[in-house]
Parts: sequence; structure tokens; C-alpha cells
Amino acid sequence: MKLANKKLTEEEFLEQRKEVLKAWPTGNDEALDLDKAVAYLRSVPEEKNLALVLNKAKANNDTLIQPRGGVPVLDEHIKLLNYLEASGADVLPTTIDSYTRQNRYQEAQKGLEESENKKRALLNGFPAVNHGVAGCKKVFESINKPVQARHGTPDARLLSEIIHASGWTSNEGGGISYNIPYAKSVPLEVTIKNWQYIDRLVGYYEERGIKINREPFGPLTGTLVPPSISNAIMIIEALLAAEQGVKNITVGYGMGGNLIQDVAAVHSLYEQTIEYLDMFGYKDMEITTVFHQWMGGFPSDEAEAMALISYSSSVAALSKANKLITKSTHESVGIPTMEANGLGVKASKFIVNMLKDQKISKGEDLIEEMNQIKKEVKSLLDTVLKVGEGDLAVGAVRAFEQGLLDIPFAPSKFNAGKVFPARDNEGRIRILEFGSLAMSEEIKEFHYKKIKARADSEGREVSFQLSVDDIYSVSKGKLIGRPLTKIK
Amino acid sequence: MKLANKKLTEEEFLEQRKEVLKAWPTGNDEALDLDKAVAYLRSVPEEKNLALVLNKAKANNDTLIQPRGGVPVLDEHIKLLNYLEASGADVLPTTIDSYTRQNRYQEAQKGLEESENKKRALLNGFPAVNHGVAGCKKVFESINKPVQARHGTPDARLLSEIIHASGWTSNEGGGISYNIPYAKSVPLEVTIKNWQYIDRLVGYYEERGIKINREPFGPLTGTLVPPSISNAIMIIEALLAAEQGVKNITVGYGMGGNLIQDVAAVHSLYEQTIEYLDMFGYKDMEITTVFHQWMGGFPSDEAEAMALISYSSSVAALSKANKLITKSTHESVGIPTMEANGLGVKASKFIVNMLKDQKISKGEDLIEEMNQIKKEVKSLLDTVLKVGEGDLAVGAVRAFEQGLLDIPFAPSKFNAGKVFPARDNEGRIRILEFGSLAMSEEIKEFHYKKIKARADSEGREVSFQLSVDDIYSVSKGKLIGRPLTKIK
Amino acid sequence: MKTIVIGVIGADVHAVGNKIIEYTLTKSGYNVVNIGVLSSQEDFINAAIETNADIIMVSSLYGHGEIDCRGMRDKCIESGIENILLYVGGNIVVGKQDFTEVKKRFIEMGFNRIYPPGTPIDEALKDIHADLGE
Amino acid sequence: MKTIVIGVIGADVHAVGNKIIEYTLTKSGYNVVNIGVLSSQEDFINAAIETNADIIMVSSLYGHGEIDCRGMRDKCIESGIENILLYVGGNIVVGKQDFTEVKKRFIEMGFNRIYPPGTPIDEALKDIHADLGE
Ligand code: B12
Ligand code: B12
Repeated sequence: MKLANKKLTEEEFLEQRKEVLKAWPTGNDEALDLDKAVAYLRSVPEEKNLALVLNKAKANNDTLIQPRGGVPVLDEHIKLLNYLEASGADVLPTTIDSYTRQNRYQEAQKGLEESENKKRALLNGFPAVNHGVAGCKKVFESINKPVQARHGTPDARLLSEIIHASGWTSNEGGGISYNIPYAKSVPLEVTIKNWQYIDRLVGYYEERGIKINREPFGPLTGTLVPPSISNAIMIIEALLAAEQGVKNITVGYGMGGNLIQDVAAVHSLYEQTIEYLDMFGYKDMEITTVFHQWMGGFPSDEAEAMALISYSSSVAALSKANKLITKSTHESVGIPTMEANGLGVKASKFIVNMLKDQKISKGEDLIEEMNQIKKEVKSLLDTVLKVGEGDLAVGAVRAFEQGLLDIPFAPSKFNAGKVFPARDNEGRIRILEFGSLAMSEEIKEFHYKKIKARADSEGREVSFQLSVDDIYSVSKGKLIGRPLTKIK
Repeated sequence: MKLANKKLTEEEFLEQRKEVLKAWPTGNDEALDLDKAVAYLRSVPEEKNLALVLNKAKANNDTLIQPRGGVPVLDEHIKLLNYLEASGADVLPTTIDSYTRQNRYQEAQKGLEESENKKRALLNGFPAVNHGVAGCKKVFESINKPVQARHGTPDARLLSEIIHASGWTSNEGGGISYNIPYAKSVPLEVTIKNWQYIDRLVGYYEERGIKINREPFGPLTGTLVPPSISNAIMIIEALLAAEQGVKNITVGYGMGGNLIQDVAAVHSLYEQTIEYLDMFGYKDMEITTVFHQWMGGFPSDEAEAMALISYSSSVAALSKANKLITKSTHESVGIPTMEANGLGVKASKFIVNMLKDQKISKGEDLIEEMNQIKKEVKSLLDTVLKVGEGDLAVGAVRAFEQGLLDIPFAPSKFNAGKVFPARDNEGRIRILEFGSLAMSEEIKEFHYKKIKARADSEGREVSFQLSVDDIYSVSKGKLIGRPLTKIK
Repeated sequence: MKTIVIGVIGADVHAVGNKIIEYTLTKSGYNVVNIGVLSSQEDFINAAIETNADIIMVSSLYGHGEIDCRGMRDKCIESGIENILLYVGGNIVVGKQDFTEVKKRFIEMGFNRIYPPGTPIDEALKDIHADLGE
Repeated sequence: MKTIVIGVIGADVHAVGNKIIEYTLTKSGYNVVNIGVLSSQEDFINAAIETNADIIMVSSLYGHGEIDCRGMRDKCIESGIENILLYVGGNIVVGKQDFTEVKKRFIEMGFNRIYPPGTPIDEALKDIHADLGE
């Protein structure tokens, strides 16, 4: 079938579904019968449905707290989620292991079994496909909060079938955001189609009155991503999802580090997402935002890590994001213990509570930054639509082919990889090298000036060295990667 | 001698000095000979002189990090300071024990000896007077950063003599700020005179070209103190110090909890201090600011405490305070171990580094809050000068007598204790009960409206219960002490 | 109405908790005699004798509690109020110490109830009820 | 000019460190052959044979390093490059584990140098010099 941003018919969907369920034996489970799944999802109580919980949080001006977390062995995973719930998590995660993400279920099985035998996790997440609906339902029934699958899977069709049929009311990812940062050689066309299927599944449930939340992955490579690039991709994925019938979408953003730029990014992400959904005629959409605590390299010192977690939470709360994804003090080393993970939750919750009733007013600086981001996003989206001859899906593929869309530091060979970011003198993320990124001369001028001013104040040339220094800087305790002896 | 805001003549000063040095045997030390002390202070290197270090920080836009800390036994104290230095402290503290603060040197001696014998601290600080110049010099010579005495001593004359002669280039306190929150029955007139002496000592050194920093204690009772009250007192103490010849002053502020109000408070504190010093004709003043991390009851959970420390640091950095006094995760329990103290330093330093190049623009909200604070400060200071018939020292005493100045929750019987604060709907500290506080009807109206709006939104009456709830709230993880079931 | 003497012992000036304790106990129907901060053992005992109090509730926040409270039971005995209930709470020792250890030390000193840091006064209300047989 | 093969093993897509390693080693004067992320043991070995490399430098960030690296030395032997230096670094196991333990496991697997989390590539430069007798 040719790629197009067009809702799959029910027939097309059901036809494809047959193949999808064959990918691994657990696809055979009769609980995957759609009527049975619908019935099960209907029984999910309100407070365990993430779509509804998010709507409520938005109405109450709350920032929900959600850690990451997933371990291979079923009982251990349940223990982890209960611990995180007790630590104050409002939304529970299930992070999927990396073999499952690459559909290597065989290796996942091996890792799972070895983890069970050695009583030590050999997988970096929960192999949900291997556990199947039975295992996933057990997880869902052992907790009192909504649970979401978090992964990074280019082809998450079977995974999505299994988790939703198990009462998990949210799925993270998207055709771009779970490809370019998470794969090397999977064509974008393929992942967009995969995620159209996944969104169509949610649309199928939605048509039957069941709300399921979808969350495009905002942080992308987590490494100095300029807000306009991630926001543009969020909006594309929101539009693609809406077309397949998804109604409840949480657009995401990974902290950049400069307070004003981060707040501006979340505000404009929300506003432009609504604007574009409206423009394309999608009605009754429920849009919320999610903020990711610092996604780049973490400091290894645990006090510093805790400080970074707390600072991230302050920024999230001031941005009024509806949900906050937390990190732990073990971040720089490895998958956290459940205790370390719980401390991250507690600290984050403390901060959002402290800031719940506070806001920063939309001063000139904030408004200018928002306008800048919006202008850049519009430039990118206009171009995508243009090269797609009006079709967003086609446009996305072509824009990446031509480097008009380009994500810094991404592993995918379908990404041009010509864009390099660097911070300006206030630590805001700007673009040093545009490659073919679809931005006007005026925008380029703006970025160049900002970066030049920084380089000047450090007495050095504008070069890739700035990007390299900025990649390390936060883990070394500075926002901006300035040379040690700052020349005035 | 009658109280007046007038510089002590050198004769008056030297005359009084004879008595001061007699209060405890260590006052006999020949190193307290002023010529010898001057010579010793001259040898203090630049990077160990807090006055100069602060000037430099201000020029570089840095926020220096200073923990609290002091243990009774000399070697243990030196170990502590070295540890704090290694953790990243830019300025080192020496917190003085509570017996010394009350001039109960006999009990301090007992506590010191028992601490030495039992190898367990029985005093809550370093008894500097008992250790004398010899001990204090040993401390100073064992470290590489400036050291400051921090205490809460109504009569710190001997203490101040000893520490300065030992190369400690800064002293915290003031005639009001080290009385009303720290004493029950010492007349204000007495403490103002004591601190005139202490300031005169600094003036004496200043006349000989030696810079010594003085730091009025901003947080007062640390408990919901409205910014205008503490700022007014800071300005009074700065003026009183300047009159005695002090040139290098750091005015202080204890975090209230609302970001905008806190930033507004620090900005207006700095601006008004300069303004008043100018107005009274004090020239060549070097003014810096210090921000105290949350001074009220701390949460007992260590992750939450760390979050609060980090949040406090973010606010400090955004306020552009030149120095930040840190807390530890043990705050709610007891004097921290040196390790816990060091973690607070590290986390705080991480945050100020992250925010070093960032600022929040002076939006409308911030400007309004600054104007409000300045207006209130002016109202208080105008009144003090009026009742003092032009004399600030006399005015301060009379203003407290009449409750025109009044510090919430203070133990002193020379404080009216009629003012009760409460938070508004954004968590800003407002005044619920004014007592006789010297503020106009317009100001009272403003505060009442703010608090009323909060009480209304919680469906309850404006009453003292709001204050009580707000005293507990931060330690329970909320900024505002709202009732559990919030009625809309 | 039962009478409780409250105050903060020694060179301690922490006034906030003291004000809250007065507020809470009064609201709970006790006759509260508050001698305030910076109070000596004698101040507590004299107030208790004068008002025929049922409990002396010592607050110590600043860390010198251990030194400040020594011999207090003996002084009560000397003063003829040997059976008065002695409570102590706040942050009664220096630093984060093992509380069972701390408790032992204060029990040996003759205190009836000893509270760890962060125990709000509300939590002590049931002990008061129990001890006063209410 | 000495040749170093670099890449990220297994199903691991962490690309940032890999790009930095390429940048740093190139700047330091090595011929860097970067096979990128999601590389198999065979990909590393083939690249090493083709380019007659001196070192294979395996990155593993995502935690499956232990599974992914097993048998790699044997494969090198089978392929006739039994003496090639094998380095591994990144976050090579799941979670915060005792690193001496971890190191032992990788030494048994035939790796020559094993780096704990957070070792930036710059710190490995001196080892490279030493091992290559530069
Ligand atoms: C950014 C990031 C991501 C980005 C990666 C984007 C991309 N495609 O590159 C995204 C968000 C996509 C991501 C995804 C995942 N990540 Co990730 N990620 C990170 C993070 C935060 C920073 C990595 C980074 O870029 N650092 C900056 C670079 C410059 O440093 P570096 O990678 O460490 O590399 C340097 C050194 O390690 C060293 N080095 C590396 N290799 C070698 C080899 C030798 C021989 C030597 C000497 C040195 C050396 O030199 C490099 C340059 O200085 C780290 C945690 C951290 N470090 O703070 C987690 C981390 C690596 N991720 C982790 C995990 C588990 C995942 C996921 C499975 C998702 C999850 N469960 O959360 C997926 C995996 C997907 C996959 N299949 O691989 C874990 C690994 C856990 C473990 N080992 O126990 C970490 C440690 C986080 C954690 N504590 O849980 N991640
Ligand atoms: C505010 C504060 C101050 C203010 C006090 C203003 C004033 N005059 O009241 C200022 C800044 C002036 C101050 C000064 C000092 N402080 Co102070 N202060 C605090 C702080 C942050 C909060 C105290 C407070 O008001 N809490 C709110 C009230 C409502 O709670 P509370 O006081 O705990 O009281 C409640 C309970 O404890 C309980 N309770 C109290 N007594 C009793 C008795 C009984 C029988 C029962 C059942 C319950 C009970 O009920 C109360 C109401 O719920 C605490 C640490 C903390 N808790 O976070 C440190 C703390 C008490 N201070 C401390 C110290 C050491 C000092 C100083 C010596 C300075 C220094 N070294 O830093 C000076 C002491 C001066 C002196 N001579 O006393 C230490 C004590 C250390 C220790 N025990 O090991 C603490 C614990 C901080 C720390 N971790 O170092 N402090």
C-alpha cells in the first residue's frame, strides 16, 4: 500500500492485523480477540485510564509524576511498580527491553529466562510481548494507577496490541520519534505505516467509546535538540495519529536546560499542536503535554543528579506541563534500583507541589522565545507539506530524505545528520550547522548571531567544538560548555 | 551613653573595649592588641578576604556557596571546614554554639570539655570565645577560603574581637536581627549599642585599609516573614553599620517560597539598600546580597529535603544573589554530619552553575511585586525615622516598642508579636494581622484582599488557622497550607 | 481542666513550635501555662508548683537538650512534685542520632515521654489523654 | 597511522558517545573506522579484518553488553585476528553493579580493557598509547 496520511479502513486494519499477531506465539492469545479486548478495556476504572487521568490533571492544573522503569521478570516488575506507586507516582511506566524494541523476541526470551535463573536482570526492560496478555494483565491488575508502555520500537504493532488488550491505556511513540533516534536502517516509510496501524488500533477502540492515550516521544535523541525541531515532529505525529482516529494525545518535550526557552517550548508546543489540529479539521481532540527531565548525559555524583532532577522539576512545573517524566540519581550509571527510582519520584513530586500554584508571567523575553519557536516550527511544517504535495506522511519521508527535517545526533541513516546545535550565551539551544534544514535566512541569521556572541565572549571560533563541549557540560555541572579559562 | 545613630569616637570605642575584653580570660590574649590584629589581618590573602571575594563575585555575576556548620572540638571543626571546602564551598562558616551566643562561656566550656571527652558533640556549634584567638587562627590557617562567624548573639562584642583578630573577615548579625529572633529579654537599646561597637571595630579596621564584611541576618525567625519587614530591618542595620564606618555589607533574605516574590524581594532589597545609603550620604559602600535557602521547618524525607535545597538554589540563582547559604538533608532532624552538609553544598553549587547565565526578565508581575515591597519598606522606614525624630537607632527602638515594627513569631518580649502572616493563592507571604505595623490602609487592603481570595478558594474563614497551616505546609511538601479537601 | 506547663529549655530560642503547642493544647481544652523560650529547669518547676500542673512539657530544639535536662527529675523531687509527668520533645540532641539510644538516656534522666524529631504536638495528644486518664 | 574500529554493539542505538569517540580519536591522529550503532560482533570483526585494525573498541550503553559481548574473543580467534586488542566501555551491564565483579566477567570473556560508566574517551587515550607502544 502506498504511504498516505489517510485513515486505514477497518478492513485494511483487520487484514494487516492477522499478520501482526503471527509475529510471536503470544499473538495467538484469545484475549486478543477485539471484542474481548474491548470488553476488558471497558472494565478499566476511571482512575486507571491515563486518558481520563490526564484530562483531569489538566483541568486541575496538576503536573502528574511518572518515572521510567521496567525489569524483565514479571513478579519483580510488579514489585517495582508497586514501589513506585507508593513513592508517589501518579502514572506507572513499563519500559520495554531493547531486544523487544528490535522485535528480537527470541533474544528477549533468552534474556528473560537467564534473568529468572540468575536472579539478576540481564535485560534492560520488561519484555511485554514475551509475557503476553496474561503477564501484562497481571501487571495491570496488581496496581492502582494507569500504566503506559514506553519503548522506542520502530515496529511496535504486536506490542501495542498486547498492552492495550491488557488494560494499558497509553502507548508512547510515533513513526518518526521511535525511528530516527532508535534505529539505524529502518525506512521512515515503514515506521510511519507501522505507527498508523498502532494509531488505527487506538482509533478502533475510540470508535467503541474507549479512550486511549497516545504520546509521541518528544526528546528524540535527548541531546541538544532545538525545540522547534522536536515540536515540529510532535505536531506531525499528533496530526498523523488524529487522522487514524486518536483523540487523546500528549505531546512531549525534553528539557533543554534554559528555563525561559523550556517554558516557551512547552507553551508553544501546546498552542501550535491545537492550532494545527484545528487547521486540519480534527475535532474533539484532548491535548496535554509531557515534560521530560534532562535527557542528556547525567552527572555521576548523586547529589548533583538529585539537584538536576529537582531543577528539571521546577522547570516542568513552571511550564505547566501536565505530566513529568522523572529520572533517578543512578541515571549516569545504569538502570536504577527501585529505591533510587523512588527517590527521584519523591523529589520531583515535592517540587511540583511547591510550584503548583505558581507561574512566571509571560514577559517579553518569554513571548519572543515563543514567537521564535513558532516561526521555526511553521517554517518546517510548511516545507513538509510542500514537499509532500499536501500529504503529511509523504512530506515527512521526503523532508527527511532531503535533510529538510534533520534530528541532531540521531543514529538513523534516513536522517541527514547535518544539523549541529550549540548553546548561546544564556544556555539556550541554537543551531550552529543547519545542513539543509528548512529554515529561512532570517532564522539562520538569528541563530548565527546568538552563537557567535557566545563564541566571542569565550574568545574562540564558532565550530563543532562548541557542540562537543555542550554535550558534556551538564554532566560536568555547567549548562554551557565554556572553556575553562574564559577569555573576556 | 544615650543611644544615637552616631559613630563612636575612637576614644569611646577604645574605652568600651577594655571592658569587653575582660568578659572571659581569652580576651587577655596579646594578639588582641589592635596593632597586632591589624598586622595579622593585613597578611590575609585576597582570596581569603570575604569582602574582596564578594566584590569579585558580584563583578562576575557569581553566586557563592556557603554552608552552615560548626562543631565544638577544634580539630573536628577544622576537619569539617576542609571537608566543606572540598565539597565546593566558596565561603566557609563557623556557626557558634548557643551558650556562647548567650555569653554563657562557663557552660560552653563544660560542653566543650565533655564533647572532647565523650567524642560526641554536646554543643551545637563552635565556642569561639573559649577557643580564643589561638584556636580561631588555627582554624583560619587550616583552610583556603574566607571564613565567617555565624551565630545569633545579642552581645557578640568579645566574640567579634576574637574572630576578626584571627583573620576571619566577616561577621553575621546586627542589633535587631540578632536580638528579636534570638533573645527573650535583652532590650533592643542594648543590642543596638553592642552592634554599634562591633561595627565600629570593623570601621576601625577599615580606617586602616582593611576590608571586613558585615552581614545583617535577613531571615529573622525564618518563619513566614513578609519580605518588606525583613528588608526594612536589613536597611536599618546597613545604615547603622555604615555610620560606624563599615563599607562592605551583605544584606540578607530568607526564602519565602514563591519564586516571583523571592526574586522581587532580593532585587528590591539591593536597590533600596543602595538608595537609602545614598540618601544618607554614605559613600563608597560595597553592597552585596545573600539568599538563605528555606529557613522554616524542613521535610524529614531526605529526597524531599534535597529537592527543597535545589529549589531554593534555583530561586537564589534567579534572584542573582551574590551568596547562597545552604541547608542539608538532615535539617529537620539535627546538626548535619559533614557528609550530609557536603551534599547540600554540591547540589546547591550544581544548580547555581546551571543557572549562572540565566535570568528571568522583569515582567509586569515581578515589577509589581517589587513596587509593593518597596512601598511597604518605605512606609516602615518613614515611620521609624519619624518616631526616632530623625535618629534611626532611637527610631528602631521606639518603633518596636510601639509595634510599628514587628517580627512574626519572634521570642523577644521587646517585640509586639501581633503580626501574623499567611500565604495568598500563589503562595506569596502576605500579612493577615497587622497589629500596629506601620502600614497604610491601602497596603492593608491589598494584603487582606489577597488572603481573602485564598481563604475563599479554600472555602474557609480568614483566621489564624491559615498561619498555622502555612507554618507546617512546606515540611509536608506543599507551599500553601490548604485544607486537605479543597472546596471549590 | 488539666494544666500543662510548656516552655523551651536552656539557651534555646526556638519560639515557633512553642507558639503552636500553646495554640494546639489550648484548642484541645487544656489550661496551658506557657513560660516561653530560654527557660530554666527552675522556671518550669516553679510554674508547675504555682499552677498545680499535671504535666511539664519541655521543648528543646537546638541540640543542648541533653545537658539542659539533666537533674530535672531530682529538682522536681526536691520541690515536692516528684510525681509530675515530664515530657520532652523537639530536636533534643545534637545531630541525627539513633533514637532508641537517645530515648534510653532521657528515660534514665527520669522523663516519662520522649519524642523524636518532627513529632508534631498533635501526635502527643493521645499520650496526654492516656497519662491523665481522660 | 594506527587503525581503530569503533561501534556500538547489539541492539543498542546510543549514537552520541559513538560520534564523540570518532571525533576525539580522529583528532588524536588515529584512523577511525566507525561501524556505528546496532552492530554485531561480526560487523566489528569484519571491519577489523578489512582495515587491518589494531584495536576494536566496543561501546555498549544500553545494558545488554554482557550478553552481546559473549564469545567475541572466540570469534576473533576463528577469524584469525586472535591478537587484536578488545576494549569495551560505556554502561556495559544493567544497573549499578560492583565494577570489580563486572570487570572480572569481561576479562574472562577475553577483553583487554574494560571501562566503568562515565569514563570519557579522553581518559582511554593513554591506554591506547601504551597498548600500541606509542
Ligand atoms: C541520551 C540517552 C538516550 C537517548 C539516545 C539517543 C541516541 N540515539 O543516541 C535515547 C533517549 C534515545 C535513549 C534510549 C534508551 N536508553 Co539511554 N541514555 C541516554 C543517556 C541519558 C545519555 C547518553 C549520552 O548520550 N551521553 C553522552 C555521551 C557523550 O556519553 P556516553 O554515551 O556515556 O559515551 C561516552 C563514554 O561512555 C565513553 N565510552 C563509550 N563507549 C566507550 C568505549 C570505550 C572502549 C571507552 C574507553 C569509552 C567509551 O566515551 C563516550 C564519549 O565520551 C544515558 C545516561 C547518562 N549517561 O546520563 C542513558 C542510558 C545509556 N540509556 C539507558 C537505557 C536503558 C536506554 C533505553 C533502553 C530506554 C530506557 N530503558 O530508558 C533506550 C535504549 C534504546 C536502545 N535500543 O539502545 C541506560 C542504560 C542502562 C544500563 N546500562 O544499565 C542509561 C545508562 C540510562 C539509565 N541509567 O537507565 N537513551
Ligand atoms: C526556624 C528555625 C530557627 C529560627 C528560630 C526562630 C525562632 N526564634 O523561633 C532561627 C533562624 C532563629 C534559628 C536559630 C538557631 N537554630 Co534553628 N531551626 C529552625 C528550623 C528550621 C525550624 C524550627 C521551626 O520553627 N519548626 C516549625 C515548628 C512548628 O516545629 P518544631 O519547632 O519542630 O516544633 C514542633 C515539634 O518539634 C513538636 N515539639 C516541640 N517540642 C515538643 C515537646 C513535646 C513534649 C512534644 C510532644 C512535641 C514537641 O511540636 C511542635 C509543634 O508541632 C529547625 C529545623 C527544622 N525543623 O526544619 C532548626 C533547628 C531546630 N535549629 C537548629 C540550630 C542548631 C539553631 C542554631 C543554634 C543555629 C545553627 N547552628 O544553625 C540557632 C539556635 C539559637 C538558639 N539559641 O536557640 C538545629 C538544632 C540541631 C540539633 N538539635 O541537632 C535545627 C534542628 C536545624 C539543624 N538541623 O541544624 N533556628
